[in-house]
Amino acid sequence: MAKKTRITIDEYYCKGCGLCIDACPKGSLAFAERLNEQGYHPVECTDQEACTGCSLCYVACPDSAITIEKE
Amino acid sequence: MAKKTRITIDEYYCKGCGLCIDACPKGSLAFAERLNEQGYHPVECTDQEACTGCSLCYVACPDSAITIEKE
Amino acid sequence: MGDKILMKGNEAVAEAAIRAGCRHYYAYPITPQSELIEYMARQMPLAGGTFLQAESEVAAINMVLGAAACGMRVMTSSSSPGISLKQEGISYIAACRLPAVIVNVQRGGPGLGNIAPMQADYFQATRGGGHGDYYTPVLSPSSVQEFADMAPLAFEIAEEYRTPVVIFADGMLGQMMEPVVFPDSYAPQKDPSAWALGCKREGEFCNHIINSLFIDPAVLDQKTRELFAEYDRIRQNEIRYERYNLDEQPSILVVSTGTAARVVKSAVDALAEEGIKVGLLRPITLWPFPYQAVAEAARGVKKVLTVELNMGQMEQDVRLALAGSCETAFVGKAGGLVFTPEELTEIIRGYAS
Amino acid sequence: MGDKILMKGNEAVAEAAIRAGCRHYYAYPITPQSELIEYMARQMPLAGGTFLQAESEVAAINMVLGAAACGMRVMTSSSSPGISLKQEGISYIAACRLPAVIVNVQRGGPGLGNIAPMQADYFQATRGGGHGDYYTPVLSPSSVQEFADMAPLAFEIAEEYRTPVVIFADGMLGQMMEPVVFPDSYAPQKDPSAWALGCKREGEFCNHIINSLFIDPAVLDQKTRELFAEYDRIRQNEIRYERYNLDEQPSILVVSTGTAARVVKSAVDALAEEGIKVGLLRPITLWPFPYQAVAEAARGVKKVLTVELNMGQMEQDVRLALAGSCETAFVGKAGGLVFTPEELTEIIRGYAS
Amino acid sequence: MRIVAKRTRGLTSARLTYCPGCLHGVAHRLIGESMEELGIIERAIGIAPVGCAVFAYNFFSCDMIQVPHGRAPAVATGLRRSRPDCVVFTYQGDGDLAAIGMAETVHAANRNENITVFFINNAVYGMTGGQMAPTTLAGMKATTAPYGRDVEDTGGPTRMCELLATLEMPWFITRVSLLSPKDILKAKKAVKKAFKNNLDKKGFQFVEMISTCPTNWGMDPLRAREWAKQEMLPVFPPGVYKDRGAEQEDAS
Amino acid sequence: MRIVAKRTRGLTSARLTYCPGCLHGVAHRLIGESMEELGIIERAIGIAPVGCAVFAYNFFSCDMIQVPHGRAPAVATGLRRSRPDCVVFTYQGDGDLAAIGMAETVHAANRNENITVFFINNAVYGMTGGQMAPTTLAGMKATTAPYGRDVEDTGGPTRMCELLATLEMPWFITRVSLLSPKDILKAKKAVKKAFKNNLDKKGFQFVEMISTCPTNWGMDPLRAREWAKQEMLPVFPPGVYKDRGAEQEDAS
Amino acid sequence: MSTTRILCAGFGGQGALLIGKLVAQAGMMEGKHVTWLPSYGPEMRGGTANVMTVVSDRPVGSPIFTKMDVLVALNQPSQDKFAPRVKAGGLILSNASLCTPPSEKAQDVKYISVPLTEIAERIGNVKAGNMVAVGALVELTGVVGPETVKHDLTEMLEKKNPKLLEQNLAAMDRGAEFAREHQA
Amino acid sequence: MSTTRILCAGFGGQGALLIGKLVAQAGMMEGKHVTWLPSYGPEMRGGTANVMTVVSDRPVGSPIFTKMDVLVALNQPSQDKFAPRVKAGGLILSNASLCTPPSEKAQDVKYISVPLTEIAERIGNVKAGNMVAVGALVELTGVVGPETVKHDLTEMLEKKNPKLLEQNLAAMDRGAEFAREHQA
Ligand SMILES: Cc1ncc(C[n+]2csc(CCOP(=O)(O)OP(=O)(O)O)c2C)c(N)n1
Ligand SMILES: Cc1ncc(C[n+]2csc(CCOP(=O)(O)OP(=O)(O)O)c2C)c(N)n1
Ligand code: SF4
Ligand code: SF4
Ligand code: SF4
Ligand code: SF4
Ligand code: SF4
Ligand code: SF4
Ligand SMILES: [Mg+2]
Ligand SMILES: [Mg+2]
Repeated sequence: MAKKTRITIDEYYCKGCGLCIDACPKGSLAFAERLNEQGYHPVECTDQEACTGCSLCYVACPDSAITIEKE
Repeated sequence: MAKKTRITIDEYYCKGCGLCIDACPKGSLAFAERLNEQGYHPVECTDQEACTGCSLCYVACPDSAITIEKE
Repeated sequence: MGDKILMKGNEAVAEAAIRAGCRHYYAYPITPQSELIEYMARQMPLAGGTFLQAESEVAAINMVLGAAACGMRVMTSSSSPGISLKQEGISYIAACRLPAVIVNVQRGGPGLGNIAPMQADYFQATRGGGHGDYYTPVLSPSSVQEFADMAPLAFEIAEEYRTPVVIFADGMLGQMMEPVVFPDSYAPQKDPSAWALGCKREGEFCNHIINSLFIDPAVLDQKTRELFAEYDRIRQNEIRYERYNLDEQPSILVVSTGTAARVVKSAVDALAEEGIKVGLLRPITLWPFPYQAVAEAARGVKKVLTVELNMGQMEQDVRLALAGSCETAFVGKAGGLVFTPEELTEIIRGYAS
Repeated sequence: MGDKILMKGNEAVAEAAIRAGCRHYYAYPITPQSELIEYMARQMPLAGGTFLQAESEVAAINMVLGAAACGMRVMTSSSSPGISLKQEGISYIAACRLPAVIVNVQRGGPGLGNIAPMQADYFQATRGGGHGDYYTPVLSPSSVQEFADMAPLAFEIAEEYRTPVVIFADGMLGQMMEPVVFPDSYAPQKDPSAWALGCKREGEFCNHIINSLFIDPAVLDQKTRELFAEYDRIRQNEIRYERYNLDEQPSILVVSTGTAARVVKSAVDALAEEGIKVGLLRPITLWPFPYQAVAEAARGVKKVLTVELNMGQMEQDVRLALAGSCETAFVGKAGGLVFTPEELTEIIRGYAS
Repeated sequence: MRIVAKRTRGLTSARLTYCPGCLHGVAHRLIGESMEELGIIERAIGIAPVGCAVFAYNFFSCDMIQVPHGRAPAVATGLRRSRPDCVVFTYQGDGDLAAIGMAETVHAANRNENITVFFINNAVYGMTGGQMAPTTLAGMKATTAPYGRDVEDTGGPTRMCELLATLEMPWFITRVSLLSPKDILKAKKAVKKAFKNNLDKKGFQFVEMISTCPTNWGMDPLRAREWAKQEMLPVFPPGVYKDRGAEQEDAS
Repeated sequence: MRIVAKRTRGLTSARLTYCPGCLHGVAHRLIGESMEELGIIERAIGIAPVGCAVFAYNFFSCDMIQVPHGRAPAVATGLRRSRPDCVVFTYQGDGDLAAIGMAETVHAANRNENITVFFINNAVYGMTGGQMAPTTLAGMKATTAPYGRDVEDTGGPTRMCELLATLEMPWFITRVSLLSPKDILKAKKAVKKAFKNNLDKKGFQFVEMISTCPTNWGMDPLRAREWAKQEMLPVFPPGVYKDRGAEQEDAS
Repeated sequence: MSTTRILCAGFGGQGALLIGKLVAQAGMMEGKHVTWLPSYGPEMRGGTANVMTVVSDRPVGSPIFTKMDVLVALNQPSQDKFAPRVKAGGLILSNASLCTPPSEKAQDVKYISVPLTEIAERIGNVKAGNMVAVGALVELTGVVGPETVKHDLTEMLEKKNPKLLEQNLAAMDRGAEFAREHQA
Repeated sequence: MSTTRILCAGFGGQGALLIGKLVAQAGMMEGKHVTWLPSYGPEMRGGTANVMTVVSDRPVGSPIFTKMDVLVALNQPSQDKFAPRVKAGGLILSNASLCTPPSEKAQDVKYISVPLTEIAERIGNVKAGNMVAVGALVELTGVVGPETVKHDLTEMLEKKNPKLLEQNLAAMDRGAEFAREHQA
């Protein structure tokens, strides 16, 4: 059974640059439809299950918007 | 018979630094006893005969005080 | 006269300079002046002139020194902190008696401040912010058209008196668009060959020397007095100002320049509609300052208000002009705040009643 | 009190600064200030302080900014062209509300000028030669003793009001020797730990930030008004001047400062012997200027003469002080020429008769 | 659940003012993380330049000072000589460090001042709207090089690591890339090493970071990264240009 | 009798203001001679720095301008772009060029400005009375380094040729010595070549000349020269550091 | 004395500045006095851009104003920030695609919500939303004639990009139509 | 009111500045007001150096003066330049080794020519010529007491260089003797 991980993207910080989406080897991330208060489409995790907690999204994110937790 | 040369030191420019004396392979140059109007002992040619016109004194002189003529 | 063109002040003054024959421009980017350097970057090469982005404001003003020494029509521009860095160079250019034009698109200060429009470099501009005894003519535009027109004017004054000239603009004048018309022709450059570098002819006895070092105080004193004789000539010929609503005796005289004066005009108009007579004297040359014009305009008024976008600088010149002959007050905003016409109307109304 | 020591002004002010606790000094050589930097080079290491010859005046003033931001007693010195280069930095230090001491051993200007004593940086010093709304207190010594005494005074003022302070000397004061006595003790430094950098403690919530950028004009306006409130306090507490021969009603009032004022004193004495009563008001703080003291001293006199070693700068402050209440005249020399007592005696006699 | 990655305490909670995808943010994070990991947040003093990073005083949680354009190394000199117990760093753009600040940079390096310089090279003046920088590539367009940079007229891209490495004194000079997660992980090591060297009072540390400016390059963040990989890295090759620590080890 | 050597027409008849035995005078003569020989006195514009050579505007017989301390390369940029038909040269001391003028020097070199820079390295601030220069040697005393230059604190002697040679664009960078008649004859060739290259519009020419300052070193002129040979030449080795002309020849 | 003060605001990239410029340009062509003043500087980074435009019968004093006759709000933050500053009798033209109508409406202020993005999409150029706004603005205020704006647009784009010109002109027309039909 | 203005001038290296300094120092020790102001700067390069010293009963106004009571001229150019500026009743003390007496002597000015170099050579230190001048100067003017100068010299040199001290004191004495014997 896969280790459980949780990834959270803080919409307050996210600017929808997409660098995390590019970084994710699992394709777990995608833009949300809505705009956040800054006028950007924030990123959401569309597949928490697939996420391995590898942290590459965190590494890529210029706005330190991502938190990754593991069990 | 040696070729004739004439070396002139313009006392107006000479600051008695002695670099020409050092440069002269023939030992033809020496300080004068007197002071010039700037307060320096100007250099004189003490041995025009020995001078070969090699121009090393001219090359060494920082104050462009030396003229060398040849026949 | 050409067509009206809607242009930013920063671009209009650059275009006007090129049309007036400026072919050398050196500057360093800074907000809110950057459209000026960018316009020059695009257009100067097309005009066959030299555009160079210098490595700093210090380098830029010294490149100007070089081009001016060759008798070129040369300009630089910057904004407040960058102008501070140019002070040593400006002092040299003034001392060397060279014509050059320096545009200051002022921002908020002191320090890094901000990029909002301000008039807080008044003292620096009018009292020779660099070291030593010198002044520079200072032209203060109040619209994009006037900003543009001051480029040729600045070159003419610079060349006539062999002095650097400062155009004293601000972020608002630089950034805003207004209609501009460019004249069809410009005064030709004064021939600099009697003193400029690079003009020595084969066999000519005398080389040209540009220098500001005069080790003997008596000589430097003499040179300074010659410089100040030119300043007297400038005072005689070049003082410029606008009188607005001054034909009938006003109860209040406002003295204000540049961007601030625009807002004052709106207030003056509004008060006129209320039947309150307020006149405006707008200095266009800040140095030489129109002392006499201010004193004359102040005759019979209740109070003279100086309105500035700073904490009070030109108001000293106003007091010097009046020499106690009239009560004065200062109305200012700092930090890059600009008065609204409504605010100013209310303030002036307060003094009028 | 220690013994009398015969010292150059440049060295005396350096020694006094060290005694007063200055432990950081950054500067760049320039005549006629170099003995100051050289003295610091020798003595500062012995006092356990930091001496560093910066790569330029621009670098030096920014090193001062760094040390001041850490709450150190820090000084720099230069002469006119070098002071021009420091203007951006001084504007920042003022805007950041940091204490620092800047010594200007003035020389002849504008441009490279010469190295003779002059007072032509008066406008620059008193009108915040850099960009934006700010002033710096300016202390003007007239003897080597006073020059030395101004080092501790400058630090005290700098720290009390968190502002850069300028000591406005000149080549003569820097180069001449006079007897100096140093006091036995000096006022301790004001604790800077509430704002200085490097004072953050483990777990402390707030970091210290030194900054002059206030992008919102309303905030910069507010900051500027806070700064000017301090200036009001300085005006209230720190105005200094000397009254000489003013107890009996003089017929002529001379206003003069620094080196020029020394010569004036000789002339005043000489004229007193002839029975001509001339008084001297010597501003010691040039900013804030003793407007009121000048106005009071001018009561009942025939004429107010301003004597300066320049083409007329402080004379504007004198006219501002008098606001037309008295006739004025300006007597100056440019280029680094210094009046002889005889000359000046004759000139003043001319006005008295 | 245990947190394995989250916003570092070395940064404040303020939202960064950089454009979306601008790698200034990555550089910030690396610095913040390194300060946190080395436990120096309380004894670090950072310098915000003039440039897009001008607001950095709001972003790093250590003590901060904002200084005149280009003069950060001079201010850092004053800071570190005042507080030798603190770790002083500057954060500078290419305009700031290599144009107006060239003299201050070279001389602080030559004095081996005990400071860390983070140099964000994005080949452009970001803040002021895309003017040419000393590091702008040959032929690259900028608002003040509208016809592309002509190196015959305005010079070639300034390579600061190469230039500074000719000096004898500076301790550690390196160039890293921020253009991929892998590069970023490497960059992190350099940042941390630079701080560590300052803690050990080794002297001048210079970490150039190849970054992007999506806004002024007119590219989206991903394309900007790709472009930089292709165009900038060959001109500005990552690597260690000087490491007196390693030299000493080699010698021993 | 025919004259084989006499004061060059490239110099005016004014007495030089340098101290006895100061090699500034030799540098002047080489420049004056080269201008005369190349026939460019009428089209040369020289720049006098701030330094002992500040009065150089009285000494060279071409057009001259005296400029702010350290800014000669910037002024030269303005001059040469205004008068591309002229040959523009600067004459600068080590304080002028390598301390306050570092940024202007590096950037003019990087732009390959078509100017010749004569750099007189005497390891000291001569004019102002013997303060430390960027080129002051390790341990050497100066009025602002009274206990000898501590390179750990104030940095090592700046080697400008080495530093500038890292740049791609500058054309010709060389260091020569003025310390013996033989060296002077070599130096002359470099001076002339540099001028020649400018005539050919090749770009930036940099001729560093190792000189002396008998006065501030406290030595007589001969001892100063010997000292410089022993102490300065090893730190500042003469040689050609960059010669794009030769590179091109090599390549062809 | 007829003076119209117009503030256009939106996210960077939505083209707020161009709306103001087209109005100012047209005003100038019609012989009016005009000023156009953008917000500028680092606030731009990721934030909102706005521009103040004044069109008047007489010389314009201050180009800066705090209260305006017309607000064109291309996004919610702009509407939130500036709506309270619209004068009585004034107009708010908002981007229906990104703004919800204010909960408290000012008494004397007209509010019209135009689906800029949708209309632009229908025309085939999603970026022409600002041109839709220009059409509506000109229609509702009459501050300048639509033909003048179109003339200017034609001069600007005719040669460079005829396709874009066509789209822009259509966008203006659709905006005007919408405004006519939905006048508050 | 007693004020003495002394100008000492010579080639750089002849020690003119030190003459002034010793007088000023002694004046200070005797409770007088003193100033000492050297010429400085690039004129020094190879040129002449001079120093203006004032010793007075009351605070000194200007330390600069154009006319002087005493001129110490260590070389010909200095004598040529400054001799015309010596006041009536004043004194010129010149270096016989390097100066020829002026052809036109001012009426009321004492002129004494001291063979400084020769005397110094005889003492065994050719560089002590300036000390010979100090001795003569103090003897002829009484501006300060010779003992005060000697006291200062002793403090300065006693530890650092006793041999030099001895020579300097001897030089002063010989200078004073010569002056006494050759008073004009
Ligand atoms: C003295 C001075 N000159 C110019 C400026 C304007 N200015 C602000 S930032 C900047 C350049 C920024 O470019 P860079 O250093 O590369 O930083 P980036 O924004 O690209 O990160 C300039 C020229 C200024 N504030 N002060
Ligand atoms: C802005 C400025 N700073 C400082 C000075 C003072 N200054 C004059 S010459 C000089 C240094 C000269 O040294 P260098 O360049 O090595 O020339 P050298 O005299 O040795 O030939 C300095 C610092 C000045 N005139 N202007
Ligand atoms: S932690 Fe790794 S797998 Fe999970 S979302 Fe981030 S990049 Fe994708
Ligand atoms: S990298 Fe960060 S800012 Fe960019 S889209 Fe992902 S979470 Fe948002
Ligand atoms: S020319 Fe040669 S031989 Fe003659 S004096 Fe000069 S150095 Fe001596
Ligand atoms: S080298 Fe020249 S200046 Fe020196 S002593 Fe000889 S002639 Fe005189
Ligand atoms: S302008 Fe460029 S460097 Fe600046 S924040 Fe935006 S993307 Fe980053
Ligand atoms: S001080 Fe030194 S460099 Fe200057 S002229 Fe004298 S010897 Fe030459
Ligand atoms: Mg950049
Ligand atoms: Mg030197």
